[in-house]
Amino acid sequence: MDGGRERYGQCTHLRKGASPVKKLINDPFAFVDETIEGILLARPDHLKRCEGSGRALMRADGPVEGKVAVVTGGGSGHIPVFLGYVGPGLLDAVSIGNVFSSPSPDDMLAATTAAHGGAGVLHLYGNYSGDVMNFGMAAEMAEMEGIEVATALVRDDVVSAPVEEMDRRRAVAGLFFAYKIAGARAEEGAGLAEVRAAADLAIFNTRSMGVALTSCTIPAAGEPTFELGENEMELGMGIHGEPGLRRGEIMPADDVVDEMMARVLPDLPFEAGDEVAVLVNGLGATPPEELFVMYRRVRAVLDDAGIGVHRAYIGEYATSMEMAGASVSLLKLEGDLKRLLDAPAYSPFLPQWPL
Amino acid sequence: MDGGRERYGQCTHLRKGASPVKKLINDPFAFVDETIEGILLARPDHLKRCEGSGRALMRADGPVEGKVAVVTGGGSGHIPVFLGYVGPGLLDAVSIGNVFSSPSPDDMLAATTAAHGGAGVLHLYGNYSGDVMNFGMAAEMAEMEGIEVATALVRDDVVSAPVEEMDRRRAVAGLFFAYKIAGARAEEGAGLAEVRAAADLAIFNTRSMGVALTSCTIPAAGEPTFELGENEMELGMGIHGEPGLRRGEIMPADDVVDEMMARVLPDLPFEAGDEVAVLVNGLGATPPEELFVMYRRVRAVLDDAGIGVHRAYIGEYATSMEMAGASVSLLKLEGDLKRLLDAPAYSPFLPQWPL
Amino acid sequence: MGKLTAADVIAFLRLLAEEMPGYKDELRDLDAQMGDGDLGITVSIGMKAIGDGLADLEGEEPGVILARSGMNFNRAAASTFGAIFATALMSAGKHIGGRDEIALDDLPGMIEAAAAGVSARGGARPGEKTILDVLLPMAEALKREAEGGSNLPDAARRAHEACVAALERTKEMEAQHGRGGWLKEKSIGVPDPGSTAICLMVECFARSVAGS
Amino acid sequence: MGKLTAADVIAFLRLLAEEMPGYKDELRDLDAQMGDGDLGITVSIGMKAIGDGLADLEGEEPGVILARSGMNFNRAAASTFGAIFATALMSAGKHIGGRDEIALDDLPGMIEAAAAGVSARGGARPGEKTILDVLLPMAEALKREAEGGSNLPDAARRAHEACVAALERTKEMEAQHGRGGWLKEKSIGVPDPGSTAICLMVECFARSVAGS
Ligand SMILES: Nc1ncnc2c1ncn2[C@@H]1O[C@H](COP(=O)(O)OP(=O)(O)O)[C@@H](O)[C@H]1O
Ligand SMILES: Nc1ncnc2c1ncn2[C@@H]1O[C@H](COP(=O)(O)OP(=O)(O)O)[C@@H](O)[C@H]1O
Ligand SMILES: [Mg+2]
Ligand SMILES: [Mg+2]
Ligand SMILES: [Mg+2]
Ligand SMILES: [Mg+2]
Repeated sequence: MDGGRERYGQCTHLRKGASPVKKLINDPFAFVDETIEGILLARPDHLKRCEGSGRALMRADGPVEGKVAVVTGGGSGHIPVFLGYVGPGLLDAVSIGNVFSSPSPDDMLAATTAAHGGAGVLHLYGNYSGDVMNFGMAAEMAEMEGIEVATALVRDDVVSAPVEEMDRRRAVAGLFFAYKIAGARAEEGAGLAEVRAAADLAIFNTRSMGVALTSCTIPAAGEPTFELGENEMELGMGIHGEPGLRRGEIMPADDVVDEMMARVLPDLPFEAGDEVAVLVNGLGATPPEELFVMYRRVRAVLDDAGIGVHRAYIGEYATSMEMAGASVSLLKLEGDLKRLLDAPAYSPFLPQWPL
Repeated sequence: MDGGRERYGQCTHLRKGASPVKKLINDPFAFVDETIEGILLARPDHLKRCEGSGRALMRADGPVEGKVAVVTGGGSGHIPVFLGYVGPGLLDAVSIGNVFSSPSPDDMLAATTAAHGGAGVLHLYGNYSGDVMNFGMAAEMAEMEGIEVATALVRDDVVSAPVEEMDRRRAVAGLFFAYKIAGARAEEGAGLAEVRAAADLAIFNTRSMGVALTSCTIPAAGEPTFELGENEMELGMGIHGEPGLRRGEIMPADDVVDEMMARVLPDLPFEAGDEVAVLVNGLGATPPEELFVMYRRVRAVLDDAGIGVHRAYIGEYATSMEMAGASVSLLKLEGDLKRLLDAPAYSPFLPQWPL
Repeated sequence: MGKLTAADVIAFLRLLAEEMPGYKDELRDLDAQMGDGDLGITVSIGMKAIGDGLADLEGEEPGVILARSGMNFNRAAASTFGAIFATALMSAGKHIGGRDEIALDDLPGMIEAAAAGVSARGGARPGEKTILDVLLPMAEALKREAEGGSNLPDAARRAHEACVAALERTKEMEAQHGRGGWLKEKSIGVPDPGSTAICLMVECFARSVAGS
Repeated sequence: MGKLTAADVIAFLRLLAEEMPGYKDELRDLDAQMGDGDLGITVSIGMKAIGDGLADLEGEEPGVILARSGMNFNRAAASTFGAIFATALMSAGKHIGGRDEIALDDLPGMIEAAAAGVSARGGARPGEKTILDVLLPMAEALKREAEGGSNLPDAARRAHEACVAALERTKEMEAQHGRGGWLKEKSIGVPDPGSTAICLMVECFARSVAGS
């Protein structure tokens, strides 16, 4: 319980010019491990460490014999992405990188082998090259150990590449829909190929777009990743501060939603008669009230387009540290997707309602 | 779908000197009503309007015949406080004021009469004089209409007055514990006096303290309520920006928690052998990761003190718009409190885990 | 104007609805020093609501106009001040009952009734930095004027002067109620925001009856 | 120093561990212009991990030292660059197999093997603003030196010069991979951050063999 003052030397650097970033942390380099420690203390009935890694967590009741395991991973700083989606009806294990950085192949391998219940493992994660390459190494190693691995990459951010180049798109909050669907299909007892197919169907039917009002700061970097002017916002920004569509003066919420919907709807396209699930996601510093103000407008646009809403998820589902802003994701409920979305799922981070 | 630009004229004032406040809103004076509209669109199976008021909501399946109704109310800007706690096993109805302002007695009366299931109504809310006076008027009117009303005031913030003057203390995130306990007792079929007694027992056994790193801004006021220096924090600040214990340079998370616990523990006092529920609450802009870092330290302090933890709630349970900061609340699980805390409760805002 | 008719009361309330929103920023800044800064919005929204409600009150007696206006204020801008101010207007209205006109002789009793109502609602006593600390000195001043045989315009001016002097004295007081109550000794030096609002209203009252 | 022994390889890696963290801010700022700004931390943490891992590698062959150091880097600082850099070191190490010494003649083949491994791992081709765009020109330069009968210190200096020139040319390229890939034409004008890191390492290499 000592050493606080000394460690704190490092926090005072968390500023750049007139943009101080104040954080309730200790040593920025211990940030991820202290977060994991806190989570394991808070949720011992729900999560446990994977053998052989300090940076991999799994369902406390896992591995589940005979079930396909769904395993994810990625950088820290996005809670509830990723570890908040580990649980019954959701993911089996997760590997955890530094803030906004890929986990190591060792940690991915630890998550994969620990969660493996004998029926194969789906690696389901966002399309970021660091994750792709490191999961690629982990999959090779797992296969050498005799574990069958399939992969599905979430690519929901419509502004990150044109639809013809969907392979280059990155993942944002749409990760949640892919997790929910793949987790439900695995829980039903489907085989690896079927679980992958369900994940791919969810991925193909999910489209998202975000808006950022302020930057976020990686604790160990000590400075905001980018700067937005006093009165600026950036439409289409990614969840690590990746460049978006355009910067401009901040607009009323309704206009922001209109511009997002004008990009998201034609991209799939979502059409009259479709039924969708909606996710209005807060990036971290945006009050819940504002997300409901936005949802109001999303509904008005969908009503106008003749598109029905089966479920609405509104809250923080994929954050970017203390970034202010929000994203809107739509999932078109094709085929089995409605049944799988409605299936029970349990995590202390996920209020699935009605249950 | 027009008028955005025009309404927006009012958002551009949301700044003060070098502290711009960027919000995803439309007309700041329509903010509360648009939030309610969004919530009703998102949760039609869960919430509905109370007859005769645009600012009162209730359980969609209410009034529940023969059950004591638990009714709350208060200013907007704190979601999930207050309307996020309406639901089975929780509250029956809520009246909604402007941001950080009391609802009107008319709205409180509408919530009271609509939720009344014939077994009386408990008015359960935070000890703020505006709410107290207006609920007082509403209770007088309800009693004139033949509804039996009892009142319990949440007063958990230890720095707002010395323990000898507990009647002067204000409410912060400890509201959640009072709602959970009173809601569970009412759901069990207890009478009005018993429900009030359960609420009072929860209130008496709850102690909280907060820390703010940045201000919040009331949309209609257009400027931050207070200013904190670049490197400052305020220990003990209330959830509307009420003055706290002291301002000082920002400290490492562990030191902040230590100072909070040093004030909270002796206040009841919480002692070796006690069992508690812990709530680490984010005020709005603080990333979930930081709350877990804090919880880690809370547990270390409680372990040292020989105090056991029955449940931990970690997340945003009572926000202050986009304020950065957090609070820690402890509930000592005396008497029936453990059973009542563990009872099922359902709201899209409350992941009660395990269910 | 020897006595105030319903039309005079409406004219006074209309003047409040027009003038008081202009003090929004001043009252916000004052209240922000004492807690949460909502008083500017409260007074501005509440007074507009009083103005909007006046059309429905044509033909009513002065007491009803005052009481209903208090309720209109608090419905639109519920808050500590809203409840207190509504209680004050309702108590004053109740004091004169169904009478058609208000005489200077009625005013001290009305203000005393308002103060008693406020005290019953919020539990405050004199010296605790609330609107009681301007209401009571104002009632005193009006009583002296009425007993001395003054006229309404002069009495209103004196009432305002008493109010301003009393407001100055609230600076030295330590707040005990509302959000200011958590500040305790730190509240010393700042005039009570609610009393400031009352003072500004009394100034409007003096202007409103000055022409008579 | 006609050939590099295991001790020379360790000395070179130790120099990287000491020097490269000093470029943390420079690499961060460069990478922030191209996406997320993590490269400074990645290189700094990864290089420290290489340094910490060297003690365990005493007695191993040069190829094993390189491969294991790549894995140590990426274990501590996994990322796009971590995976790419680990792949490069593993491929280069595999190329020389269990041999005890590395001759100048081996170097072009090792760098080509590294480039081939990187290309297989990440799917990049020359001209797409990745480390391939410095690795391949560097392999060319080393080949020329080896064929021309140069010595190690001179060859290393030439390799570094080729690297710097190639880095300059990455400015004109449009990024296709990693986070920079989302910037497309906006990435033009900035030198590739990963290639900048490689250049700095090659400078260390040149310094490390200069004394010989
Ligand atoms: N108990 C009370 N009795 C009389 N007046 C009060 C009382 N509490 C507060 N006031 C008045 O209300 C003013 C503050 O009103 P307001 O800003 O609405 O309340 P809050 O302090 O709850 O934010 C104070 O300046 C004071 O004049
Ligand atoms: N597919 C690839 N092949 C080779 N090098 C790559 C590739 N993708 C990225 N790089 C290199 O990695 C650098 C960026 O590394 P890093 O910051 O870790 O990745 P990210 O762009 O994911 O944040 C780039 O500057 C580039 O030199
Ligand atoms: Mg948040
Ligand atoms: Mg938030
Ligand atoms: Mg106030
Ligand atoms: Mg990068």
